[in-house]
Amino acid sequence: MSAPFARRALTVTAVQQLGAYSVMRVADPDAPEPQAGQFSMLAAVERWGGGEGERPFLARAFSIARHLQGESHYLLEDVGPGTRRLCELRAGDQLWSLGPLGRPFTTPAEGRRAILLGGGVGIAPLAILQDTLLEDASVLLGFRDGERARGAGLLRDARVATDDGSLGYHGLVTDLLEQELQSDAHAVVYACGPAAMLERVRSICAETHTPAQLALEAAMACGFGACYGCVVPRRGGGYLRVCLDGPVIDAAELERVEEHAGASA
Amino acid sequence: MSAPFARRALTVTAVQQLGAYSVMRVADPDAPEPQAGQFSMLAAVERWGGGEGERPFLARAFSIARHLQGESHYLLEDVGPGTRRLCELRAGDQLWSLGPLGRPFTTPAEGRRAILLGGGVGIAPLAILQDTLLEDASVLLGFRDGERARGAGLLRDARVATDDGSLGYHGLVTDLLEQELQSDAHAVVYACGPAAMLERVRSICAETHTPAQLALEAAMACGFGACYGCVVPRRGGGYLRVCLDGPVIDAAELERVEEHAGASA
Amino acid sequence: MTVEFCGLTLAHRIINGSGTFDAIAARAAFGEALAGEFPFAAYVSKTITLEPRVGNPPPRLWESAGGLINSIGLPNKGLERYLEEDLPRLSGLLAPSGGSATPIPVPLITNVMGSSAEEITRLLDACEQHAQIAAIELNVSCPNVKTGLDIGADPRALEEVLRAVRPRTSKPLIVKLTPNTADVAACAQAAQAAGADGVSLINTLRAMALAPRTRAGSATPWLGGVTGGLSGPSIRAVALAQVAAVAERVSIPVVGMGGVQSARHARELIDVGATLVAVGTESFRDPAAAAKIAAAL
Amino acid sequence: MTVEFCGLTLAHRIINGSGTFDAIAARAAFGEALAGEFPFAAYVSKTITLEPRVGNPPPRLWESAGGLINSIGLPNKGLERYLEEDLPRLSGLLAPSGGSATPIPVPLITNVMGSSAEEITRLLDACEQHAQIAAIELNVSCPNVKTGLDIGADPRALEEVLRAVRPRTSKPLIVKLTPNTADVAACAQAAQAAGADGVSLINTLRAMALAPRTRAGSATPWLGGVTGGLSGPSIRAVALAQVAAVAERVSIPVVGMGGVQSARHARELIDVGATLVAVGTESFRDPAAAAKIAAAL
Ligand SMILES: Cc1cc2nc3c(=O)[nH]c(=O)nc-3n(C[C@H](O)[C@H](O)[C@H](O)COP(=O)(O)OP(=O)(O)OC[C@H]3O[C@@H](n4cnc5c(N)ncnc54)[C@H](O)[C@@H]3O)c2cc1C
Ligand SMILES: Cc1cc2nc3c(=O)[nH]c(=O)nc-3n(C[C@H](O)[C@H](O)[C@H](O)COP(=O)(O)OP(=O)(O)OC[C@H]3O[C@@H](n4cnc5c(N)ncnc54)[C@H](O)[C@@H]3O)c2cc1C
Ligand SMILES: Cc1cc2nc3c(=O)[nH]c(=O)nc-3n(C[C@H](O)[C@H](O)[C@H](O)COP(=O)(O)O)c2cc1C
Ligand SMILES: Cc1cc2nc3c(=O)[nH]c(=O)nc-3n(C[C@H](O)[C@H](O)[C@H](O)COP(=O)(O)O)c2cc1C
Ligand code: FES
Ligand code: FES
Repeated sequence: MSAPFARRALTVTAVQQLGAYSVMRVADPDAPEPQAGQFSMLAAVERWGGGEGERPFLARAFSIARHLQGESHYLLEDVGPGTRRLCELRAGDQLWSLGPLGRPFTTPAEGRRAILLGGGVGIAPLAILQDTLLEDASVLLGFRDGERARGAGLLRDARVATDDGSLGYHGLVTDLLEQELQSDAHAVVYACGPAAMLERVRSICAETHTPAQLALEAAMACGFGACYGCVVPRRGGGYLRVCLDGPVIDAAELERVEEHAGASA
Repeated sequence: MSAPFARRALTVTAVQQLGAYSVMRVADPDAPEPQAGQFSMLAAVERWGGGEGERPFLARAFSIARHLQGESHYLLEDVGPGTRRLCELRAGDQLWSLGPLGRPFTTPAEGRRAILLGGGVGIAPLAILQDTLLEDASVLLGFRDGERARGAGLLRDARVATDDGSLGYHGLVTDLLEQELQSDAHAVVYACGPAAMLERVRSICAETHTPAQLALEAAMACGFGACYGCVVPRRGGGYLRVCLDGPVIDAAELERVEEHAGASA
Repeated sequence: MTVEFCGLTLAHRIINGSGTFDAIAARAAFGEALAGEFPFAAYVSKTITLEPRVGNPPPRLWESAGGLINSIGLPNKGLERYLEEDLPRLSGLLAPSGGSATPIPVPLITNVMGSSAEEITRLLDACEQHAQIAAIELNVSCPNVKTGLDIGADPRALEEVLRAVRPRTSKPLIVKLTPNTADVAACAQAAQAAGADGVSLINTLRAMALAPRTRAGSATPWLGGVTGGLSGPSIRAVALAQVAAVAERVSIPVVGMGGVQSARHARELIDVGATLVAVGTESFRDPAAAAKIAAAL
Repeated sequence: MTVEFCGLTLAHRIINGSGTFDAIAARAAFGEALAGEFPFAAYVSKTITLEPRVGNPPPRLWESAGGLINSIGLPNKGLERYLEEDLPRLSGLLAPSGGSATPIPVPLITNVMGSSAEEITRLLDACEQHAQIAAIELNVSCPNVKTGLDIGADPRALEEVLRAVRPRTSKPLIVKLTPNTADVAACAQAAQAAGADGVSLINTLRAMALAPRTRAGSATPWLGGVTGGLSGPSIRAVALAQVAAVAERVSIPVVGMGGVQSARHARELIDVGATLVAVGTESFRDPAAAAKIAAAL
């Protein structure tokens, strides 16, 4: 189902700290059921602006991490004036929301085993994917440090890797992916995270002929195909709009995942 | 003593509702002792901006209503995005403050009896005037309605007039001034309030040859003579900068008090 | 309460700024029903050029104080595929006209750009064959191949180009002026003298942003296209001044735009002389902004 | 760590924008000690004209999204009284130059404006007699009496005026360009060709605001001067683009300004080619802004 054609003023119902991240819950009873991989454009109703550099001004894109009992959950990382303002909101505060938007993840071809691979705040869309489509998928999550690794609590049964070794495997989460693919190559990968991670996933999957669905990020002005601002190069020439042709894009459509196309690490 | 040459980040210590107004107290132990009639340029440290019309941006001028035990008191009325944001602040929040600025009230010539005349939020500088220089002055305060008239609590022993008759004298506070001057013409008037009120005070005082010190208002960008934005016409030609030549200006210097030169009613 | 503009009948005074609303993409995101309750009284296409363009490399966006800098680079399918593929999908749009009145058809205004009179001629000639195109908006913010300046920045050069191309179309011709000029009113007068049926302004202000420094290296431009165009609230007061200056000097209708976020802002442009008001950047923050403004006017 | 600019030695790279800091008023507000720890490395006067001007009727200010529109109207005492009364009060300013180094004298740059070569000649001739004036900044945003356009908006007209007046002063001559032009870099080149020692930009963008409607009457301009100039963060990206374009095309030093609020913003202007950076509107929000920026650079 498509998104209502207007931003909606919604109410924050709860905010919880999850290590370095916040989980914000927003009452959104009238929205169409979001699909895993879709996102919303969010902005605070009050005082959206007046931060660093007299920003934010535009709404910001956030993966819907979960949708339960009429509430959307978002996983937020404070990386700039927009996310900072959203992280300040408390239960009762008002939020503008437009969505759900974008092309979702799709179910794997018959017989292929799903691997969910997330990095940093990019783990968010994997939670709803695990909730709705792929309950039994293997889950591999990578984080920069221990504080961030507490974000793994958003999903069930995750194997965790950290860059600094403070939790789980000491190294890149893509090392774990390579191990998994060695043990059973008949898989399909669902990934979201920093650009460097996604590029590594893309190249591993290309080499092993493993299908992969990558949830990309890009700075967005609109989120619904109007501004042509959120593009990534398409294999073979031209550009894809991440908001409309993605955010979930088949890895085969990309030559490589460019620097600006991923989540913060 | 002159003001420190930088805005200072100060902490709000208390905010109290006083009818339609807020009284905000700000810890400012290191500031030079303000004189009655002086003002500060205030802005919230966080989220100054992002309100109506993507404002506020510049700091706003506020009379110092009182200065006790290292705390400055301000009387605030929510009339737009700047005052709205300041009225939102709570104890513990940070405030930028520049000041004290401007030419203060001066003591009356020997033998003259002082009358303090305030209208609306313009009563603020009369409180510190009563505290410091003119404890025994008569105080006449006018308000639009009963909610605003509760602001009279800022001063001691005030006679109140309201436009709608909900409290005290039903009519203009300048009617009370005329009565006072009839009973004893050897007076000096200290007035602050809406432009129409100040103009009436000016003309009454001109007719009765009563000296008057008027605390004017004007939209200000800087507050310290830099922008030349805050001008009012001077009798005899040219303009006065309200921030530097005022805000307290001898009524004799003005031909008339123009529309934009007063407080909100 | 319909509005007449260059011989077209519109449901209300609010249209979109070229390049700020993609009706086809919006129907993919918000559903086909949108076509029947279209937020704009006329639909202006993104700028169409003779040849297809992929647009500038990313990043294409930079958020500034109360505004947006874009360096999209006019990606489009090129004239031929626009006429063949897009035009059919843009028919049948309807705009509510307030209250219970029947909705009014949304005329299509095709925005075109060429870097010479010859190119513009070919664009106009092709559009002339399509009855579905109700009017032409000519984007003259195109750099002249010889001088590097926008062909619309100099009144004389603008008048010359317009005189050459004006006879090629029987449709209303609206000239989208560039704001990056010394005297936008003189440019509007030149357009009127050359036979334009209307003018629209303002386009974006030339602007730039540098990439946040990560290490002590030399500073690099953020935008793939190096410079971009500033839009949104931060240009609203400039737009108001330019629209006022233009409306004072021409008798043809004016489409005002630049930073409009509310009915009050739209009303101000109308007050200084605009017949229609276009909403651009604010539609990004809320796709229904134009509809809300039209309803509140 | 002093900086050379047009033969002057400055304590650092940060100066004030003309008309945005009144050193005499500031000493009244903040005390005489300010003269010994002056926030700017050079002090630029408000624009001085031959005859005294009272300036525009109020209101003179309008706050816009991330910016300020002013319509001050260049009030000043006129050349004669400026030289007689103000100049002596502006001697002896000292700027801290970082760390424990001894403070550096603050050179005075007198900003002048005239509406014809003859007027400018008289201004320069008079300044020439005063050794205390270290340099001249010529504000060419003055409307030409004949065309109504700024004399600085057209490269040819600008070059002609400058060639006529350049010989009249032996002091460094900085031309303050107008941003309301199609090609500011061409104007800068014209200034260089005519013998300017430096250029400064950007001045404010032409802008307008309407009075909030109180009743259903016709809309009226808010500003006493009808239109005004936009400054502050909302023009910063425009300033960056113009300064970059100018610095690419001239070899004389450039003073960059427009919306600078922080050392990062100043650094960006320097990165695209400015030698000095002026702080204007931000000084209104914090008079010590320039000092803080200079210290953090
Ligand atoms: C589909 C999608 C899903 C997303 N899901 C999530 C999520 O679930 N959780 C989450 O926390 N985040 C998510 N993001 C990322 C989130 O949208 C960004 O972190 C957010 O937009 C940053 O805004 P900001 O103001 O906090 O930071 P910004 O200051 O905007 O900084 C973010 C980055 O933008 C660049 N930048 C800096 N200044 C500017 C400027 N002035 N203009 C433009 N770019 C600038 C820099 O590269 C900087 O690192 C998602 C993004 C997309 C596209
Ligand atoms: C010396 C002095 C002392 C003062 N003391 C006090 C005090 O003690 N208490 C108090 O509450 N107030 C005081 N004021 C008034 C206070 O400064 C103003 O109410 C405040 O600046 C309003 O800001 P705002 O953003 O809330 O409202 P604004 O939106 O700025 O509205 C205020 C008025 O400004 C005009 N206006 C509207 N929009 C704009 C715009 N975009 N740009 C410019 N003008 C606009 C309108 O006339 C409007 O009514 C004082 C003012 C001065 C000069
Ligand atoms: C992302 C974006 C793309 C644009 N593309 C075009 C375009 O293709 N052709 C054109 O004439 N104007 C284009 N514009 C300019 C707008 O139509 C409009 O003139 C300008 O943005 C000012 O209005 P606003 O402040 O409401 O956005 C574009 C503006 C933006 C922000
Ligand atoms: C209130 C005000 C007054 C100004 N007066 C002058 C002036 O007299 N002469 C001049 O050349 N520029 C004048 N300017 C322009 C500034 O010097 C500067 O070019 C412009 O404001 C951009 O810088 P900013 O954004 O840092 O303010 C003035 C600007 C403001 C805001
Ligand atoms: S964010 Fe505007 S097109 Fe994708
Ligand atoms: S407020 Fe700037 S001069 Fe008075």
